Amino acid sequence: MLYLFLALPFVGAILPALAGNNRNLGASLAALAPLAALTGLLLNAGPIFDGGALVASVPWAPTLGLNLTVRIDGLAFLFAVLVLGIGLLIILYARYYLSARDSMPRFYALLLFFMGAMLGIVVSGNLLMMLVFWELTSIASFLLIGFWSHREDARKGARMALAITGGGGLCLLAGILLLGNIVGSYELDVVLAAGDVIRAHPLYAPMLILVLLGAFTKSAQFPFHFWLPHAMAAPTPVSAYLHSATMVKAGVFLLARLFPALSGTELWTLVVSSAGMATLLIGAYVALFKHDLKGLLAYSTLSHLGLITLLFGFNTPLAAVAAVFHIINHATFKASLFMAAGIIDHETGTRDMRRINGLWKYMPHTAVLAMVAAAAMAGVPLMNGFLSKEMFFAESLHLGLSGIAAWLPPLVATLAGVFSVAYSVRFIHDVFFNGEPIDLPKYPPHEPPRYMKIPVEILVAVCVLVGVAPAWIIAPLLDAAAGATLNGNLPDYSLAVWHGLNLPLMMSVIALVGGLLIYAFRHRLFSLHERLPEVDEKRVFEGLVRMSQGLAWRVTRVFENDSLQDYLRAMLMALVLALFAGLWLSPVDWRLPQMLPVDIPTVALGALLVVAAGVTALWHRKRVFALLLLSVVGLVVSVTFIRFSAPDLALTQLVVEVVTVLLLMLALFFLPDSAALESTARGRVRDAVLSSLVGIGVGAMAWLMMTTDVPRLADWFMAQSVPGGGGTNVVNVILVDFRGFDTFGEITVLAIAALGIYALLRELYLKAPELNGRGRPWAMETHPLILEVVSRPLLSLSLLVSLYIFLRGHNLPGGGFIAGLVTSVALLMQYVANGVSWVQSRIRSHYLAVTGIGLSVALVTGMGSWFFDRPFLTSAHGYLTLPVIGKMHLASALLFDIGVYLTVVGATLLMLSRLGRVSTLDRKRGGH
Amino acid sequence: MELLLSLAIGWLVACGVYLLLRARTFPVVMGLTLITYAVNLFLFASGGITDAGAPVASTDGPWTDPLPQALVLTAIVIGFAMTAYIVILSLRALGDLGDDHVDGDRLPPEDQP
Amino acid sequence: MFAKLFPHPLFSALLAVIWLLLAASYSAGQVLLALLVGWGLPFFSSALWPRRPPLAKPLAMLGFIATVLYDIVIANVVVALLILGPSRRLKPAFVVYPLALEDRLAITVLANTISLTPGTVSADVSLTRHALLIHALNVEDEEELVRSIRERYEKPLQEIFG
Amino acid sequence: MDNLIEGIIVVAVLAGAAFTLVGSLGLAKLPDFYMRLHGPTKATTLGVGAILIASMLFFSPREAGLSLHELMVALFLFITAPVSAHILAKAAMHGDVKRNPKTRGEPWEQ
Amino acid sequence: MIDLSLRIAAVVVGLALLLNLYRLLRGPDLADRLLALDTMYINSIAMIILYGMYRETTLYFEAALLIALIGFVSTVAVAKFLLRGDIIE
Amino acid sequence: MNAHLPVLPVLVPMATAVLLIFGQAWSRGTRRWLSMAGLVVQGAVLATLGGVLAGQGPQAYFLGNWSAPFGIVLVADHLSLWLLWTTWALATAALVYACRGADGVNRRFHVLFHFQLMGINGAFLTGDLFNLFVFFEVLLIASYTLLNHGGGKARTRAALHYVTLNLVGSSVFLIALGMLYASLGTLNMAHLSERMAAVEGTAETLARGAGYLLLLVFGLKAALVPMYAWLPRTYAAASGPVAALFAIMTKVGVYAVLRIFTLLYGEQGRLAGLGDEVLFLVALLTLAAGSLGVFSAHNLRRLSAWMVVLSAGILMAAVAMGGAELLGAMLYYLAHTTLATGLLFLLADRIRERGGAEADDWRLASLPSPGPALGILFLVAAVAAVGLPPLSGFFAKAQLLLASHDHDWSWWYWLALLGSSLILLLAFSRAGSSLFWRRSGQAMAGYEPLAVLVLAGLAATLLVLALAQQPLMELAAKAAADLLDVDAYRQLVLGKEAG
Ligand code: NA
Ligand code: NA
Repeated sequence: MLYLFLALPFVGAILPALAGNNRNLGASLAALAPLAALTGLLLNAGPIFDGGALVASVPWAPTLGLNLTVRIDGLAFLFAVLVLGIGLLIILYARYYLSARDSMPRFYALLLFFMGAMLGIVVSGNLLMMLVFWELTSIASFLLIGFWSHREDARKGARMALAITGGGGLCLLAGILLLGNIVGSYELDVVLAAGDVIRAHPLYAPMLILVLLGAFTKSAQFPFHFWLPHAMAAPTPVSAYLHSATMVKAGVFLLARLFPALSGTELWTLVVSSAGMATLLIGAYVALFKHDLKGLLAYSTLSHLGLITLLFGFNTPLAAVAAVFHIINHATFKASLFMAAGIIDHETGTRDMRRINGLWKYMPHTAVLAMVAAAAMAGVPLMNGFLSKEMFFAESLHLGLSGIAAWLPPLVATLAGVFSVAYSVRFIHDVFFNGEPIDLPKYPPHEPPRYMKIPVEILVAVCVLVGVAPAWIIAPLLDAAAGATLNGNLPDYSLAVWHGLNLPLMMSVIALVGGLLIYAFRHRLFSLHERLPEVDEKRVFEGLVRMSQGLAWRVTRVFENDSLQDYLRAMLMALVLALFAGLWLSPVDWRLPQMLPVDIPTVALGALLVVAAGVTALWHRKRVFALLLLSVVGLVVSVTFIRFSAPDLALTQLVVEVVTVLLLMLALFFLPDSAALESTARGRVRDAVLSSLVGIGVGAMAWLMMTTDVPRLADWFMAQSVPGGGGTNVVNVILVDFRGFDTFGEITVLAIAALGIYALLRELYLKAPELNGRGRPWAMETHPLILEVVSRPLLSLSLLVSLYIFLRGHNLPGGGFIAGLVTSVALLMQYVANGVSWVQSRIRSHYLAVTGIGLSVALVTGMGSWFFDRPFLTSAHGYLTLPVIGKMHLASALLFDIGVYLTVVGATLLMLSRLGRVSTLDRKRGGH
Repeated sequence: MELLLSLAIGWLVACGVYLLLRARTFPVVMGLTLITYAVNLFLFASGGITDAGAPVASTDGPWTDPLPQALVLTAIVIGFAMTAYIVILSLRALGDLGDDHVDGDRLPPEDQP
Repeated sequence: MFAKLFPHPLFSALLAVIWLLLAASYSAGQVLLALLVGWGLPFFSSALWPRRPPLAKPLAMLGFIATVLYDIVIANVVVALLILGPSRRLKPAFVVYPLALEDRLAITVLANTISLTPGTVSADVSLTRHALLIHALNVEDEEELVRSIRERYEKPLQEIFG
Repeated sequence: MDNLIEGIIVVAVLAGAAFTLVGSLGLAKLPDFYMRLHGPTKATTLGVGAILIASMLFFSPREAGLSLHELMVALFLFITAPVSAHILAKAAMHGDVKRNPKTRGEPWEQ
Repeated sequence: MIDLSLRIAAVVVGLALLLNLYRLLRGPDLADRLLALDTMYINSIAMIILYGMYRETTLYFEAALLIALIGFVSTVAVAKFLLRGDIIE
Repeated sequence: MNAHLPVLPVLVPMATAVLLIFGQAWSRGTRRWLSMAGLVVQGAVLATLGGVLAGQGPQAYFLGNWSAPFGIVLVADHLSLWLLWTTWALATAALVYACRGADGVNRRFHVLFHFQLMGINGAFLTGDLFNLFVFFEVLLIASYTLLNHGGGKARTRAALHYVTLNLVGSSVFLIALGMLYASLGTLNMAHLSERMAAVEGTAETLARGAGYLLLLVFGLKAALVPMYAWLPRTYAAASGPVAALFAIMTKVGVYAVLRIFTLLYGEQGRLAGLGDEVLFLVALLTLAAGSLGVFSAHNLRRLSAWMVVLSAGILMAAVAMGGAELLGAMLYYLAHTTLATGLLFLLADRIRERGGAEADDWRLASLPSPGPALGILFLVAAVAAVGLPPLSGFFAKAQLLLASHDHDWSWWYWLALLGSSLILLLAFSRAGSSLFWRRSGQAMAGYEPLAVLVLAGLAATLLVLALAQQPLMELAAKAAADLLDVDAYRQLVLGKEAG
């Protein structure tokens, strides 16, 4: 039931969309949900007025401590009534306020969404849940403030409001998590009962500050107040709703809600009351000087929020009661004032009080309403504002402070009262009297539609009724709310209109008289005020944001500069650090251990390698030459593998190297075959140093690797190769059996690379150079005779070698991969000797399909073992006796190796033949 | 011999890295190739080097650790696929971008937000 | 039919022998495999070797090979001496050799033979295939060089390739 | 018998190595490309051939049966070396490499 | 005896390889360098055969075989590049 | 088939890809259905695997029937499952989105897409370090190719950078592997873990160095400082569905650090806790860099790409701090941020599809507005990304804050998390108000319900993440527990005789 209550506004948000263009229907549909919710709430209010609460709870994320707890006590009830009640009035008001161009369904949907979120805050019985709704109000208010999104001030105002309240929300999140952690629960009941534990906790101070930051930003307390005036870019119903009864009240609601848990320390008093005091004064002062109607109201809102905050800061039960009371009163008179301002704006087309004068003549009804509400705001007796303000004055006197500190609160309170009276008077006098209107966009103004005034009338009636007969009208509600705020420790207080001639009354009188005087001398004050340097917080804020954006952009550009060389350098520097940190931080035994003896031929090989690699690096700009040197390095590496008993590696390295060189040659046809010197000498030295460091690091690690000896898996592989894998070439058995899954991935890589290259070369049109690097034309003969002729028998010979290497692979160096590459090289030779078109026209095989078949063979072979209930890639091998041939050894790994073979052939040829065609196409076109 | 091989590996890496830091695609590819060679040797050396025979179970006597060899084989193949890819990619870059410079800085800088 | 199944019968035989050499085993299984290889490779790659070379006297090939091997060994010593001696005394020359052979394979064999035998490298075949360009390391008399090649190599090749 | 074969092996190995060196020496010292071309294509090929013969003799008694697979390498070399030389010469002529001034005759335009 | 001759031969072939390197670096033309590389391939075949005999194993033989094959292929490819720029056309 | 469940997440995409290779000639529709079917089967596999894991605990799968540490073993535990599901959800959205037409640019899109999944899934499952390298390569080469999907200058340039850096990264990976093998003599992760506990002497030096190098390699994948700068342009250049799928790629790096550093450099031995401080510092710097990037972005692609960097920082810092609770929270965040950034990339792509190549640049106020449907979707994505309720981002952030609060470094982490959230808030509110409000003219042409549906589906997933956070958090907690129970892992992989 309680969840339905909470869900109603959200569900109701969809309803207005059903109304289409029918505005009355739309508004009625919008009103349905809040009306139902309000009715339901009032019907079930009994226990609440008895000091109890309506509670329901289901777990949502217990791990997080997040339960969906709805808990409606007096305070929640009070706010819920405000939210729903004023919300209903706003819906009615907005029906007439919005013009035909504004999307009504969108407006009502957002408004109801906001209403639901606000309702969620006040009825949450779990702090995390409350936080959820808290942030939802930020989002909703962003969307509402930016409702007139075509207006720049609306967009910027919305963003600023979101930035401040969102930022505050983050602090609140942190604060509440800390709070929950201190208490061990986020359930409100538990938290409220744990005040002593909380205040004694070492994390109390940071937690409190974080929570207060959340509350202050939301309630626009100094120094986070500046977003509120700019939020006035919203349509007036939004301002009337958000900035009287709801959004900004969320902050003070939080102060009230957590009052029993958090208050009662000097830190609380200091922070809360100074923020409140500052806001109270600044708001009241600035409000007087605003020429914009809504601006005046916005700053007065600030001031009243400051007042409420200050009251909570007084840290006494009575002050808290006063605060709750003022929350109610402010909601009523401020909502009505905003609506009145909206009516005036609506009817005159402007909100500038320098142009709006003497409206009394044109719209007396509205004027009366506004006057009553303004009187309430000014704290005139018999109005509700008077009562709470009197309580405020009284409390400011009874703080038990001494010395100057004792004087400060009453002084500030009175001063603020003075200004409050002054701007209230200005709101009335400047608008409804003060001569004739000047140059109004809409002239003559007249009374708004009847129904547009009804919400104002209701609210004004409340102001007066409360002001005249507080004990009857408001006492039960206030009792319930204040009682809940104080967690049941409600002090005695009296809600009388007349308390006798006492100091607070004196202060009220001073405020009234002082306010009138100030207003009387307003012109002198205005000119004085205009001479003060004006601080435009909005501009400061936006400038700050823009500046930090520019800074962020510049910093980002420094590192993310699209320079591969810089990216590489950064990475290599990290590499150097990693290598040397490894050497530095652990013990290193640099003693020369027993090593293999060195022989002259190996040294010669080493010399070859060193010189070839070094010269490659030095003369890389002569590219063909560098490529030849690279071949030398490859050759030496292969021979090195042989030198250290790794024939399979040598074979693989050799074939891979030649295919790589072919590839690079193909590429060099298009790439410039020499390049200009680009780097500076300093750059080259820097790179050389970096390279050397990397080289030293890696070399040192290599040295350590070769001089350390740990037990390795080698013995097992050697022992298992024949019995387990059915082959004597252990390397190959590892590849196709023990670690066949690696090979499986490896051929996949090859296949993908081929596919990728195939894709890269599609629609790649490169201009074939017509002259060689030295500016000479190319040779005329495309396919020299002798090469062509020799290539024919060579093909079969090479294929024979390939087959031979394939078949022996399981027992002796070789295997599918090398065989596949040899086959590819043999076929490539045909391309080189005879040309692409000649070969392509004779070989029908589709390399992509060959690749696919290869992968499939490997895959299917691997899955074959499933039929024997063995894991993927389990091999089987055995002996088959055939007539004539005799005993034959068969291993399923051979089948897998065939898959490898086919993949390699398909992939390699796919890459190279495709590339070969790129140039040939261009030459054909160019008619070489 | 271990020292010799370490020096060779370190030198290959150094040369490769130097090439890697050049501004054009071709030396970068060559640098990567040199690094790949060095890494293959490095990985191979992780099993220690011996004068012992090849890891073939039919022959008697000592043998070298076969596992690093199998790993290097896989690494060589993968390295080959990657090298092939980047070679073609540099061609594609040449075709698309009009030159073989590796940096993008010379494109008009994006203006500030 | 036969020609289709065995596009290059002699070559097939050669392949079979090579297979056996490589396998270094002469068991029944290997022989069968060798025959299979000898037949299969030329058969399956026949698309890439479409024309069967016109071999008139295949057996004469053996004699030719013997000659060439002998020349290689003997004359290599000569080249070795030339290399070791002072380079100043060498008299290099480009010599044009007018071809009598017409078959592509025959020309290729001749050119390769010339390259293998000492002192000469066949540097080019004219586009019309009427002449070979030969570079000689040390030649006194070009006519004599042409004549000796004609006698020693081209004539036997003409016989072999009909 | 064994001694004889051993002797032949030793001679073949040394001679092969010597020819190899001579070929490379020719490559290093001869004055122009075309002349250098002669060294490797012949001397070196023969040198490797001799070493292969040594290998055949060496392994035949050690392995089961004749070790003749070295012939395969030789065959490859003898087929390919002249082709390499030929196409290298063509490349050189195309590149207009410097010739020894004493050279008679002209290379062909490529 | 054989052992000694093999060691000597290996040193000699090593020297030959260094001579090849000299020519490779010296040039002056790309054709010279390519020729040097080609010779290097052949010399390394010799080296591998010698090493196999020294170790008394035929396991390295296929490497020699492959060098013969690919040495040729890469020499031809580079030469073709010098001639035509495009090795597969 | 249940016995082979752990290998199926690798084989199913691979089989799909191979089938699609042969299907080059089939109609586009057929290929799409096949591709989708592959994902559906994969989903079924994951569901079954989840059931098995819930019932029987983590599963080891010994490929080739070779016992660890000799053969390769796959280990499917809740951590793997968590990441597999995240990948699957993201991939499904990306694929369905791509099937609206982007897949037509290149016939091999679906092939590569499934190969990409194969690589990612393999990386999440393998229990062998070298095999991890292999799967890294599979996923990398597939990503290189997918990155180029569609072609164009920006993609080519980005690919060149991305590929080069990753090739260097792969080399470093291999070096690290060599050092580990040399120092510990094995490659099986469980076995490595066991031996690492007793490492000393020179082997310790090598193992330490290897640890740092692995950190570097995985840091590159995860785009950590100083190797993050490649990411924004790369991701921004990729086509929409590809960029969306790439949102999981950095998480592979995160996963790798998580798994390897827990197993190898976790609790025991002289190298316990290796790199934690460095990782934390680097993660915070990454977070800062990501925040700056997000703040300075001027189009949705770059904003989303920087989001990826930022979230990598958040994740890695959590990894560095460790602890079961925090890791559980971090996994929840991982799933959330992956899907949220995926949604953002798709949104950016959708806007560009409709409004042209620069349509997501909010400086261009004169362009038409992307319209209300995309506006609402953007709002949802932004709310999730910034970490506002009621979507998953808020709860993820709350979880992270809560779970990290009693760590020594928690103040830094809180500051970083909250600070970055504020920056995200500023950035996203500006982005949204400029893209959807400032451009108030007519809406872009080409409204397409299907696209909205796909995006809405992904957005709904974010809501589901939030609503079902309790069961999800429990699963994430199980994942973290499986990860941290190193003894159980060893026991599972190495069997009883291990010790
Ligand atoms: Na006025
Ligand atoms: Na071509």
